[in-house]
Amino acid sequence: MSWLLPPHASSYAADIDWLYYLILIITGIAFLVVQIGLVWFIIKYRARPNGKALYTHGFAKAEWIWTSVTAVVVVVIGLLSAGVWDRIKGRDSIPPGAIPIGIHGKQFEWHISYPGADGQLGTGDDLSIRNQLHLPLNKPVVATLTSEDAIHSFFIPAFRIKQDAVPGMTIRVWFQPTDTGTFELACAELCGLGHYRMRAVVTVHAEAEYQRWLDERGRAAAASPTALLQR
Amino acid sequence: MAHAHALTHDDVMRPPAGREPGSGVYNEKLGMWVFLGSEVMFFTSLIGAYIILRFGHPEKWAPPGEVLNVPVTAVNTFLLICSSVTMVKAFASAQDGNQRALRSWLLATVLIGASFVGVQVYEYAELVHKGFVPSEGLYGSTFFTMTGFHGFHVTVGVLCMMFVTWRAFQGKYTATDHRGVEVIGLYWHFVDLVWIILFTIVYLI
Amino acid sequence: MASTAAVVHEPALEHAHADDRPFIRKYIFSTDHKIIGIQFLLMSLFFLLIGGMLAMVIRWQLGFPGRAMPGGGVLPETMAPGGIVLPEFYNSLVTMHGTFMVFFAIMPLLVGVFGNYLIPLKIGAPDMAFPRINMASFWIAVPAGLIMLAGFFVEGGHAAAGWTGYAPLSANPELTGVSLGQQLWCVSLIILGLSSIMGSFNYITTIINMRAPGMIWFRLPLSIWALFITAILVLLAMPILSGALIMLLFDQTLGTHFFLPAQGGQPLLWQHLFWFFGHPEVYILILPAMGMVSDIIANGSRKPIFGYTSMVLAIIAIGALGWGVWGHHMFMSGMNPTLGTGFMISTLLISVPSAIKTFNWMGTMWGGNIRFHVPMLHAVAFVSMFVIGGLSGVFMATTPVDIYIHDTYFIVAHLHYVLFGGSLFAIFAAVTFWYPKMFGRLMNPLWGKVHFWLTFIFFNAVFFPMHGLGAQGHMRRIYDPTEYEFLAPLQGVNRMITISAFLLFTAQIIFLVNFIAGWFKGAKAGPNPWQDNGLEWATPSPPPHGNFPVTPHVYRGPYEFSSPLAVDDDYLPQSRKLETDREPAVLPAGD
Amino acid sequence: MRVAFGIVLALTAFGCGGDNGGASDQPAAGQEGGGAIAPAGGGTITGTVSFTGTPPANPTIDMSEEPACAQKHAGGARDPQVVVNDGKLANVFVFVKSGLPAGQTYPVPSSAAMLDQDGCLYEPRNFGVMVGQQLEIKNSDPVLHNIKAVPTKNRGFNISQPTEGMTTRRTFNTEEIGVPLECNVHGWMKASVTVLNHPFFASTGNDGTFTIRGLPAGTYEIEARHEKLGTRTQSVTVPQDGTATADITFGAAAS
Repeated sequence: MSWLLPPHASSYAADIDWLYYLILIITGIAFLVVQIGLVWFIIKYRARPNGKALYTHGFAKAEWIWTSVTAVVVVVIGLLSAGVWDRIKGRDSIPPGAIPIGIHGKQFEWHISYPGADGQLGTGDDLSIRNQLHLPLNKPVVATLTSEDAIHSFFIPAFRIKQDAVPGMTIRVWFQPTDTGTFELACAELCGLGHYRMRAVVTVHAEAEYQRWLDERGRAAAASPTALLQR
Repeated sequence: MAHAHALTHDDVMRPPAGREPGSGVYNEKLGMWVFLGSEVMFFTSLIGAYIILRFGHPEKWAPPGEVLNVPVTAVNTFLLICSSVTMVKAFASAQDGNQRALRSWLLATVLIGASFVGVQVYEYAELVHKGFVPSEGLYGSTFFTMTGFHGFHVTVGVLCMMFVTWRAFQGKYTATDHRGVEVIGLYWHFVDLVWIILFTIVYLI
Repeated sequence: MASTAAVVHEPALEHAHADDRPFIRKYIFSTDHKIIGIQFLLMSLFFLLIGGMLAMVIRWQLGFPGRAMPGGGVLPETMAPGGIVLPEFYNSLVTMHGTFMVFFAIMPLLVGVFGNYLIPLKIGAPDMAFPRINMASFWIAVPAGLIMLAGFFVEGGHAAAGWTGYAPLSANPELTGVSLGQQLWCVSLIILGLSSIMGSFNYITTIINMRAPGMIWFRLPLSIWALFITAILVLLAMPILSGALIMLLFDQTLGTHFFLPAQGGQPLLWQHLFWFFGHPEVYILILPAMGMVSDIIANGSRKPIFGYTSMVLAIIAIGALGWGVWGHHMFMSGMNPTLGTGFMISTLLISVPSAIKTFNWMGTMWGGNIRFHVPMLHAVAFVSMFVIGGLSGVFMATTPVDIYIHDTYFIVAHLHYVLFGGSLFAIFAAVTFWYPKMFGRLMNPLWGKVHFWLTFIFFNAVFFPMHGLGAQGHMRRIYDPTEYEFLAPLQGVNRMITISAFLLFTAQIIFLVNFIAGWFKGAKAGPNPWQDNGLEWATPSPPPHGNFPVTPHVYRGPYEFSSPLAVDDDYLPQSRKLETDREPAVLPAGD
Repeated sequence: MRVAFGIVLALTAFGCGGDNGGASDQPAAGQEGGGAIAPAGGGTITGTVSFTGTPPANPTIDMSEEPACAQKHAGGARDPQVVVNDGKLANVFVFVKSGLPAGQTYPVPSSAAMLDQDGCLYEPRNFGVMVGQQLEIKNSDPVLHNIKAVPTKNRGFNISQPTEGMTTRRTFNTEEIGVPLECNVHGWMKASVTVLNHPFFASTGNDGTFTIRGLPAGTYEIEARHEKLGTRTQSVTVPQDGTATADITFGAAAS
């Protein structure tokens, strides 16, 4: 068990991990200061026969110091975070030309739509697949999150991305895979009795391979419709 | 006398207590003010939800007067305001120690409050008859919830007021101690105020 | 109001101690704040036990997913056929564990028990401002608890949408298969809200209006300050929840559309309302703990509290800032990301008063003459554990990091460090500290220490590794983590946590036995076993009906330990008059 | 509407008085009454459901994320929505819609109707139970299934079976035609159960035949329901203790 984060595989994951470790170091220091202080005081100031406690109501200077140090530290953390947050989730953060992917959460499946030849979603030639998210390497992807019933949460731990899919809302979120291989997509918001089974596999291909896969699946779907599409 | 009501066992058990100067008002009045703070938050949650929902989907609301009967409700609003006036009169009579006036004004307040509830029940029956029910979209949902809980508050107020009136008829309120009248009055004015807000945002806008 | 002569109370002198009320008025439908406090104590310890038992079932399933639970065969088929916990029952378990612990255990333990028991005693009042309303607030809470329990036995099972009841899962029975259970959940919490509101305006009025002569605001013990601010938070936050619950209940029963998106309702509206209540609620669950721990640390260290004024200001600041941070629960909800940044900053700022309090507790111990009685052990553990909970809060307050750890076991670890490591350790401290005042006897100190150390060790064994689980991305509320490849390697940790949790639960039996045994067999306590300064220690244990034979006058603050003015002792009670003390100005009795 | 085609009144003179023997020569593939015990004696309706034209291709199911189920379908899984063998249509639910004597009640069978979940498909897909009769739902897959019933007149349920071999029983309290059953973990899994307060119903098996037994003499309207192809009704007159034949035909175009 470790406090270290697992390997990451998306463009901005390193920024999140950097902030995480920064906070881990800062809070780690505070943790040690307090815990060591407590243990030290417990040993040093334990009751002794005829012991007498120091009669004081406090020192304003000490209080000012720890108040202002804490305030400065948290404000710095806040300022550092605000920029990263804005780059990941800000309203204008989605890179131009990102590949659109539709993610529709439904108890207890992810219906993932890929654009057809025109590169647009919702134009009738979309390809919809259950629980399989395929992505090209090093290309920004913008996922359009929707939900059929309850709130679901789109979570790919390796990409450090999470976003709720709320019924009645359309929420867009972007990410850019930086490693090929397979990863897992989980639902992170309690959505009913099958919540724990709401898992999909994420496969990141090299770009040419991704295109090949997409064409192949598109042909197969045209030849024989899948049961899932008739929802 | 200080405590006009009979000394209960609990009062007897209290030692003679001096005390630190507090708010400067007696417990019941302070308690009612504090409780009204809670009530403000309750109506805030309902009204806040209404505002958010309405801004989200303004098209789900019919224009004022199309579904709801504004004239009847306007008369009802006037009734409720009148009851606040009679309440003020009742309190003033209590301060003067005018028992007859106190009883009459209290009785008037009870009757006007009850008729407000009556008109609201009539209004609901009419609306339901027209097919406007709580499940009728966001409009029905918010309308019945907000006005319903206000009506519930008025009903509780009328019941408490009947109790106060009954005590007034027993001569329990004096010129020096008429806390019950003042405390129920605070509640009553609050409920009246909430209605003016509700009438404006639910019926007129 | 115009007032009233002191004469009224004259008959009281003769009767001051003649408590001839019948049993039922004395112990069942009592208006005495002390009895009501003890009633709340018994009720909430019962629900604490229930909540703990639910947690054990949760842990069994997580440690040994899909395996029949030993003894689980007694559960009906709709919950655990053959002892195998069903996913829908698991969801009910996590929902009800949270609900019972937050609303029926921790909150009544802190606010119901110690608010009732301590406020009049510590401010020198004979009782609450409204004793009958106080009684009603307990007897309203009881049916709320029974209704909540009843949900387990209705068709469709109990509420299963999480203790936060996120709509539309909670609003549309079709999505969970739970209809009546979810409705009972709403009704119970609405009733409980009424009980809490009745309690809180009582506390507020009492603290403002009924302090003994000389008990000026800045002589109030920090526990009372904390309970005062908490009461204000309860008063203003609970009605928001009631309003939201009413709308949720109507969505289920009357077919309204507040939170159902099909007709334009907004699922996020529920979250906003819930957390607008919920974040003040978080402080409701920790402020009284902080206050009581302050009292106990000063007592144990035999020193005045370090920085009394800044402690008070920190409590007020936490109470005030607590209204502006609710959005930090919703960073991933689809709320406008710009709002997210605002909520992040306000959330980070709230760590400042928390840090002030922590350093002040350490400052209090610094240079002390520390006595390690059982309450002090728990209080120091509170500081140590609360710090971990507070520091882990910085991670999720930071929006980018929260993207990753939101809704993972990191959150579970954090909230348990605050609510168990924080609130519950404080409750153990407070119960052992005021137990002699409540029952006139002491709990066994040896078994108290055994319980403390076992709890401390196993608590950390259970919850510290959860940070690591969260760091690996382990989602919360997951019925079977082994379904995920990236979580399967963590199963060993999950199992270790489960075994530790069973041991943690077992250790609580010691507390329970000690609690009950102390009632009959504990050593006689005497009025002031801890040599404390508070007014409650200046009256017999347990105090008589009416609390004080003679209304105490207050001459100083509550933390004058080791004062040079105290010649013989190392403490100086608030009500002991020294020759140099002036009499406080006394307002006549009555109104 | 013309009911002319295919109504054959086969009058059995006598000899079938002790009609119980008939149960054994029922086609093995056809299901009768979902375990309902028809009253002894009485008349019988039997028939074959045919399909004319070219049956539509059944959609494929992508079970690649559910390997435990996928391996039960060699050559790829398909959703057997329209199953036709030699022109005979399976998974048709046939029941007596009207014509029964009013006020008559029928004993509820003590045996349960079965619903299996095997290879992430329901079996049977279209069946009936009596009001109050137990419906036993079984999970034959080592994966989670949930069974959600969304009736309009009965009380719905939504239960789960996380482990293989788990069984759960449920009942329905009032008559309802075509209560949809679905699994939300596997969005393609759909079935339909019809709740009746009499035992006169049957589902066709792979040979397209059905048999409804124990009917008193009289003229009945029977309805045949198929999940994709809609419904057909026809009138049948059953002689005293005799057998009537009712053959039903669905076409390629759904009604």
